[in-house]
Amino acid sequence: MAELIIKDLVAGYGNVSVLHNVSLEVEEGSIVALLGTNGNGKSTLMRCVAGLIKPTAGSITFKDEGAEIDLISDSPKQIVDHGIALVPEGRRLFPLLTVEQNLMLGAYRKAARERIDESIEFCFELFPRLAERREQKAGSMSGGEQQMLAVARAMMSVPKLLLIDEPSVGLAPILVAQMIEKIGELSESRNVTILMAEQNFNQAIKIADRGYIIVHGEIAFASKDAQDLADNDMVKSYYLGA
Amino acid sequence: FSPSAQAKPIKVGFSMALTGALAGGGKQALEAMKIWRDDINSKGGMIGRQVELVYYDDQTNPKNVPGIYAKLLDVDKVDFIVSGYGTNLIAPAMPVAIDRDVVFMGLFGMNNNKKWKYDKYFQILPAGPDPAVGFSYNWFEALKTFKPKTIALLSADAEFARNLKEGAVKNAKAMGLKIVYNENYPPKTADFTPIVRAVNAKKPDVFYIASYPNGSAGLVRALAEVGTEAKAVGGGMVGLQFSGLMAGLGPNLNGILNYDFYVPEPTMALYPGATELIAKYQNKVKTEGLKTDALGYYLVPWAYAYLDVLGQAVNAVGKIDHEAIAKYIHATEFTSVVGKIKFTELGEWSETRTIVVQYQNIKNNDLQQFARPGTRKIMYPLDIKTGTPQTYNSLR
Amino acid sequence: MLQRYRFEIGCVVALLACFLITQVELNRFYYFAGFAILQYVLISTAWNILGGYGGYINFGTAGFLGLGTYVAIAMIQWYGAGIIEQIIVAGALAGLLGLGIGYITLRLKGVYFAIATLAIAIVLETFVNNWDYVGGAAGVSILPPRTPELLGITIVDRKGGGIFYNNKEWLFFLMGALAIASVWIARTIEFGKLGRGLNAIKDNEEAAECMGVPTLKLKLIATVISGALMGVAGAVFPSYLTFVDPPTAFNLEFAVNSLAMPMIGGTFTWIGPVVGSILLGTVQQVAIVTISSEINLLIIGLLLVIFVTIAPHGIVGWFMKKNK
Amino acid sequence: MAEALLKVDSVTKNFGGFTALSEVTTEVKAGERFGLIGPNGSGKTTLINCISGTLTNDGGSIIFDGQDLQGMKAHVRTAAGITRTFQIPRPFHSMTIIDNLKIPLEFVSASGRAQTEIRDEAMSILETMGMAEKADEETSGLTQIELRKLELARAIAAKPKLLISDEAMAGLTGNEVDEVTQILINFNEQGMTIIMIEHIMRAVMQFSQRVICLDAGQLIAEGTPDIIQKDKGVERAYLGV
Amino acid sequence: MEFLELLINALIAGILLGGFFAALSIGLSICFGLLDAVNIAHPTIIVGAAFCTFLLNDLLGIDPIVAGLILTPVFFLFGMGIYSLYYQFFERQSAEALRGLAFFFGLLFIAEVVMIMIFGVDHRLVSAPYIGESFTAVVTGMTFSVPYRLLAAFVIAGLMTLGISYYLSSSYFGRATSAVHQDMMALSLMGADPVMIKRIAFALGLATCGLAGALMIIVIPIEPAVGRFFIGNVFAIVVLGGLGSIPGTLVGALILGIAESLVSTFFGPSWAPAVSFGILLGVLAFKPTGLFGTGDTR
Ligand SMILES: Nc1ncnc2c1ncn2[C@@H]1O[C@H](COP(=O)(O)OP(=O)(O)OP(=O)(O)O)[C@@H](O)[C@H]1O
Ligand SMILES: Nc1ncnc2c1ncn2[C@@H]1O[C@H](COP(=O)(O)OP(=O)(O)OP(=O)(O)O)[C@@H](O)[C@H]1O
Ligand SMILES: [Mg+2]
Ligand SMILES: [Mg+2]
Repeated sequence: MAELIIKDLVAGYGNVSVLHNVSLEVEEGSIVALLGTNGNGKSTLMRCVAGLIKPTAGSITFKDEGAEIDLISDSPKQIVDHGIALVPEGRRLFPLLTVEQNLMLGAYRKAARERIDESIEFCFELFPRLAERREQKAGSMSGGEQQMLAVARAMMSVPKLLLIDEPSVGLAPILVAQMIEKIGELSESRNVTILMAEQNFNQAIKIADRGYIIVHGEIAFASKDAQDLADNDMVKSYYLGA
Repeated sequence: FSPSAQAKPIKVGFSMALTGALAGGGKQALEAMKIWRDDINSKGGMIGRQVELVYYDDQTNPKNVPGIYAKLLDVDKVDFIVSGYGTNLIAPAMPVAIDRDVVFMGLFGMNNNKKWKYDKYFQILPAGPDPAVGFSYNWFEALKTFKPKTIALLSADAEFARNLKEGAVKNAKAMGLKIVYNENYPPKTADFTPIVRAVNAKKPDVFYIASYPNGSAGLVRALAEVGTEAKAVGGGMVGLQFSGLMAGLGPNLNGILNYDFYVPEPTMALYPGATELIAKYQNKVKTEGLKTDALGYYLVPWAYAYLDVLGQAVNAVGKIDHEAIAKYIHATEFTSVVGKIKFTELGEWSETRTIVVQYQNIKNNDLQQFARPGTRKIMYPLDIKTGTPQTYNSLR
Repeated sequence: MLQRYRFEIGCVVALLACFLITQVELNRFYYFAGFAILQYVLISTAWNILGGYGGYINFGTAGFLGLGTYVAIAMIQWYGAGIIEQIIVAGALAGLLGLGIGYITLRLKGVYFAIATLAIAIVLETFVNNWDYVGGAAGVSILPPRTPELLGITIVDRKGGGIFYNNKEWLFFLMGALAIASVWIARTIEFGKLGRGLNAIKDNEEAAECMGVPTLKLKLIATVISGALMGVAGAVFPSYLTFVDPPTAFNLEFAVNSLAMPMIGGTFTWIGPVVGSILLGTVQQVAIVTISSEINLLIIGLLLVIFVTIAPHGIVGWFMKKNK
Repeated sequence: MAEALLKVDSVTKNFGGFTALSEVTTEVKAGERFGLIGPNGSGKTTLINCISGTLTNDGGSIIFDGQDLQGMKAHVRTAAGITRTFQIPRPFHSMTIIDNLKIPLEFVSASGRAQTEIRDEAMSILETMGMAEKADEETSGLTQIELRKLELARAIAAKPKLLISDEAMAGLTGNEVDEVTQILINFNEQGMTIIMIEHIMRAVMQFSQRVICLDAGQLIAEGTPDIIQKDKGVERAYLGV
Repeated sequence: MEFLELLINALIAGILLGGFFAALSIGLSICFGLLDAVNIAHPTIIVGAAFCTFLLNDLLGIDPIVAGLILTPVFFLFGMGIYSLYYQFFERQSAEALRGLAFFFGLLFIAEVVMIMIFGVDHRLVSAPYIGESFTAVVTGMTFSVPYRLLAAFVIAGLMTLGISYYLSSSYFGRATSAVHQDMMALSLMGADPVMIKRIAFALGLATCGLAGALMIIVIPIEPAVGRFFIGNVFAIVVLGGLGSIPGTLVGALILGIAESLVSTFFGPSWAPAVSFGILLGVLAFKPTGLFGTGDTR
């Protein structure tokens, strides 16, 4: 059971600051959607949590089974070891490794290694296409297949907190629905806490408990619940083509 | 003339292989040359002036040589130039020397002057007027005791070795030998057993090898491992004279019949002063902790000699007059640590004096056994022989 | 107007300078050192056309150079050809080799291409080793003509009357002219369609092809030009050295320097290889006659390491970044 | 009715033992806005790879503008009028944005023209994309949507008769999708035939005059957006319920 | 009969020689094939290990192969150090692997000079009871001889290849190693420290130099520059086998070894390099990523 608390986060690239005083919370076992048009800092926020970018100010706290862990000073490896996994933007698979090898690498962290067989089975169940293609090189898979593999690979580390950056990009409509559903299932069956950046609002809203809208690196709106989010004017104008 | 001009030292300039493939020889030669400098200076120098050596590392790369000699002559203003070590490092210096019309002493060059026909070039390699042929002439003389009919020839794919082999082919033909195998191996060859087997398949009576250190060691071992029925094996194997290889190969050397220039056999007394020179060199290596060949038989006397000839000639002429010095060298028979030297028109030796040795009685890998008589017995020339050739197999 | 032709004027000035240097009797050492450096300007400029602009790393520089050298030798052996003929034919044949290599290796990328070019150099060296007409492994010595002529004009005559007093001055001038010509060619390519096309290939070959860049054709042209220039650099060698054997003509040093010099200078523009080869070449030439021991090699080694670490985009890149 | 600009006839493509395309036959008419949909891995990208020449088809033929494309290299096809964008953007990263556009201009559409003209041309394309102020920037600082736009702009610079856009809108928000769709429609109005591959139904259906749907390498439906949306097979394989 | 005897002997010699080549190339296959470090100094580092073997043998009388084993951990640590430098000064700033070539050329020169200063330029050999001896078998009138020193090279190279390729294909570390050059960022998201992975893998590559050096001085006489002889061969072998494939490297080495031996036996050794590198070109012409290449064309 895990919880993520971000306070007054400031981060950027080089001299360019992208996030300004972002505060956000993901409660135990919930699915929180992160919305916002392109280039507003959703991915940057996720990278901060995963330790890929060092924030210049603010705090990131991960609560797990009573322990409170400050993530700011941790390396990506340590963060993964705490049980946090990121499905990065652009998938970032290992193109020359097979599907199976990619999955195995997902289970690199010590705690995940013991459960590797179980995890693989779970992933293949989640995405049967991956089972069919277990020997294919990840790089030669179609765009959507790669997206499935990226999510599956993150699941292999048996995360307590899963950060997903745009899970439905490039997926066929039928799969978008399925993918979102699976993420919902994941949260339930494996008790994973999820922070998800997603452009497909209609789908995201189906599983999200809550949501934030980020505009120009600031939290423009934090919703209490899903309905609250759907009623927001910004959401209407960005996503619903109002 | 003023006394201060008198005191100005005479500079002798050269390029030498201090790094790269021939550095082993080059460093050994350099030490010998320094001994000569100290010797002559202690005897009052050249025409009363002290001698100074000016030298640069040519990295065993001919490309660097013209620039070095230009620098020596024009910037350092040396009075004499002598060559670096080996044919292909002498060659690029030739045009510079000719251009400046100065005496040019060479060290271990082969036919460098054949095309230029320059009258001020002289070189030290005791292989006679036609060095390629002269180099192996004695080897063929020595193995006449075996009454061979067929021969196999192998050489490294490199300048010196190929020339040696070409000379050997001529000698073999002159002796009426039938050539059953004639190939070259690339210098980078790591394993020689296939070559030795291929040679054995031709069943030659004798096996002439012109090789470089890597190949020499590889072939000696491959011969020990695969064996051969050839009665005489060797001839032009460079490197077997070096301390490191001799000690490393040890008993595997037994039976090899090879060329040499100087060995510690009692009959070598005809080279006056060589024993002392070598003792001096060995002592120098020890006391100064030099990382050069510990024994120094191969190059030390010769590197000493090519400067010695120059020194004697300059002193005899009495002034720095290249024309006169060259004339003097042409006309004179010199005596140095390598015995008597007389030069031909083209500056080669007028007679061949390579010696043929056979490795015998080597028991272990101790280096010092090679500093004593008995491990490299002289088979030829006959006037200094200390043993008679035996078949390769009889010594295994 | 002057602004526009600044580079061309620079070339002419450089050429004149080369000529004037041969007319004042300098220490001869400078001609030899200068020759070696100019030869490297030519070689690394040639290398950079394919390696810097197109991103295809040629590891077989020695192969092209060696070919040029041995074509020249064969022509001398055959009918005593003059040096200009040697240069033209060697350049043409090395260009042809480039075309052949281009075809053989057209599917290869990155290090596979680099190693394939290395392999070709080794194969060529093996052939030369076994080709006795040009001396084979035993090497061959060349007697340069006493008074070479060009179109009936005596070029070199030590007694006066010729344009140059001595062969080395003539060779220095010739190498200078060739180096300047190669830089001019490289710059023309860089600012032309060919250069931009090669750049696109370097960035993403498949995308370039889809944007209408005839990738194969451009690669072949670049390989041919680059190879031909290297062949030209090799052709002058026999006259310079008067004795050539395969290890000299196919020396590893060429592969190292032709790659290190542009990298030190900067591979993305014509001036990079020029700066790199003048710098490293000068250091090498000076080191030979000053330090002159194994420390020599140590300094070159340290220089390489230091330069690639301090200026990962070469000296030119480093300056451009500073000026920004 | 307009002439068929592109005829795809029984095109087949295998990867090892796997058949990515099996006997796909279709036609695209000149000036048409053509949609290509299908589930992930159904062979859409593979098909346009075969059309644009980055892959060679194992069977069947592709005829463009009356010309058989068999054996024709990709760059020749570009010159003949087919240009595509890449699903994952592949900018020329060492060049500025405007230089990226100059490549197709110089090699295809404005070949032989003066540099200043080429630059003007490139600028005007960037303007229509709303990227003019970034012309001299490096590509490394671009956001996803900008990269997508650059990908499109570069393709358009080749002045193709047929433009194939492979998921140019993936990951964009609703407004951005509309923006890109509008850009494509504008170019179509200038006479460019366009094949759009997209998973965003709203865009495909709004944009296309005719749509085909692939499934497992086979053509399963063809028709107007309305017909396609109602097609049972398409619904089962692609749209879901 | 005689022909058959020659042929079989040539094949045996080729396989053994291939083993020797493999020992020289395995480490490079890791550093270059998997990590993209164009370590052109690899053969020279092996020469360094060979000199150390010489010292241990000469001063303490330690058997060369035992010396090689002793040197393995030493070279592992050395590899850690070198990689730290490479990373600190080079890799961290620039992604272009081929630029690293200049770095490694520098390293090659520096290593050579250090060896010249410590050991001098003379050739060195070691002695051991099995050097210069061979195992001889007479089968149906044909004599086959197997030199022990080459047999040692073959056996050790085989064990090294098996060990390393098993380790890399079955361990988590191994999988991470084969992924690290593809996407370092993604690897850190898997909870592996890519720099650490690279450092250890690089060190593993250099650790092989310990034994390879021992084998080298058993097989050939060494001097500081002798590493240059093998640059062409080792890179050809790694590329022939396919980047990233350790078993491919062994196969590549065996092919070149057998080719060299057959050519030496039947056509004259002079042509061996042309044939070996001709084979490489031929293979690349048909399979641009080498025999067992993973399909990328870095
Ligand atoms: N590596 C980088 N270097 C410099 N700037 C960057 C980098 N990555 C992102 N940016 C900038 O940071 C800002 C926020 O980017 P980020 O990727 O976090 O946005 P996002 O909300 O995830 O957008 P999208 O929906 O496109 O993924 C953008 O303006 C972008 O240009
Ligand atoms: N080089 C290859 N080797 C093996 N299989 C391949 C290769 N390229 C593509 N495939 C397979 O062919 C099928 C079709 O791929 P393609 O990329 O055409 O799909 P797509 O329709 O574009 O899907 P998406 O909508 O996800 O992009 C996929 O299953 C893919 O894994
Ligand atoms: Mg993002
Ligand atoms: Mg696709």
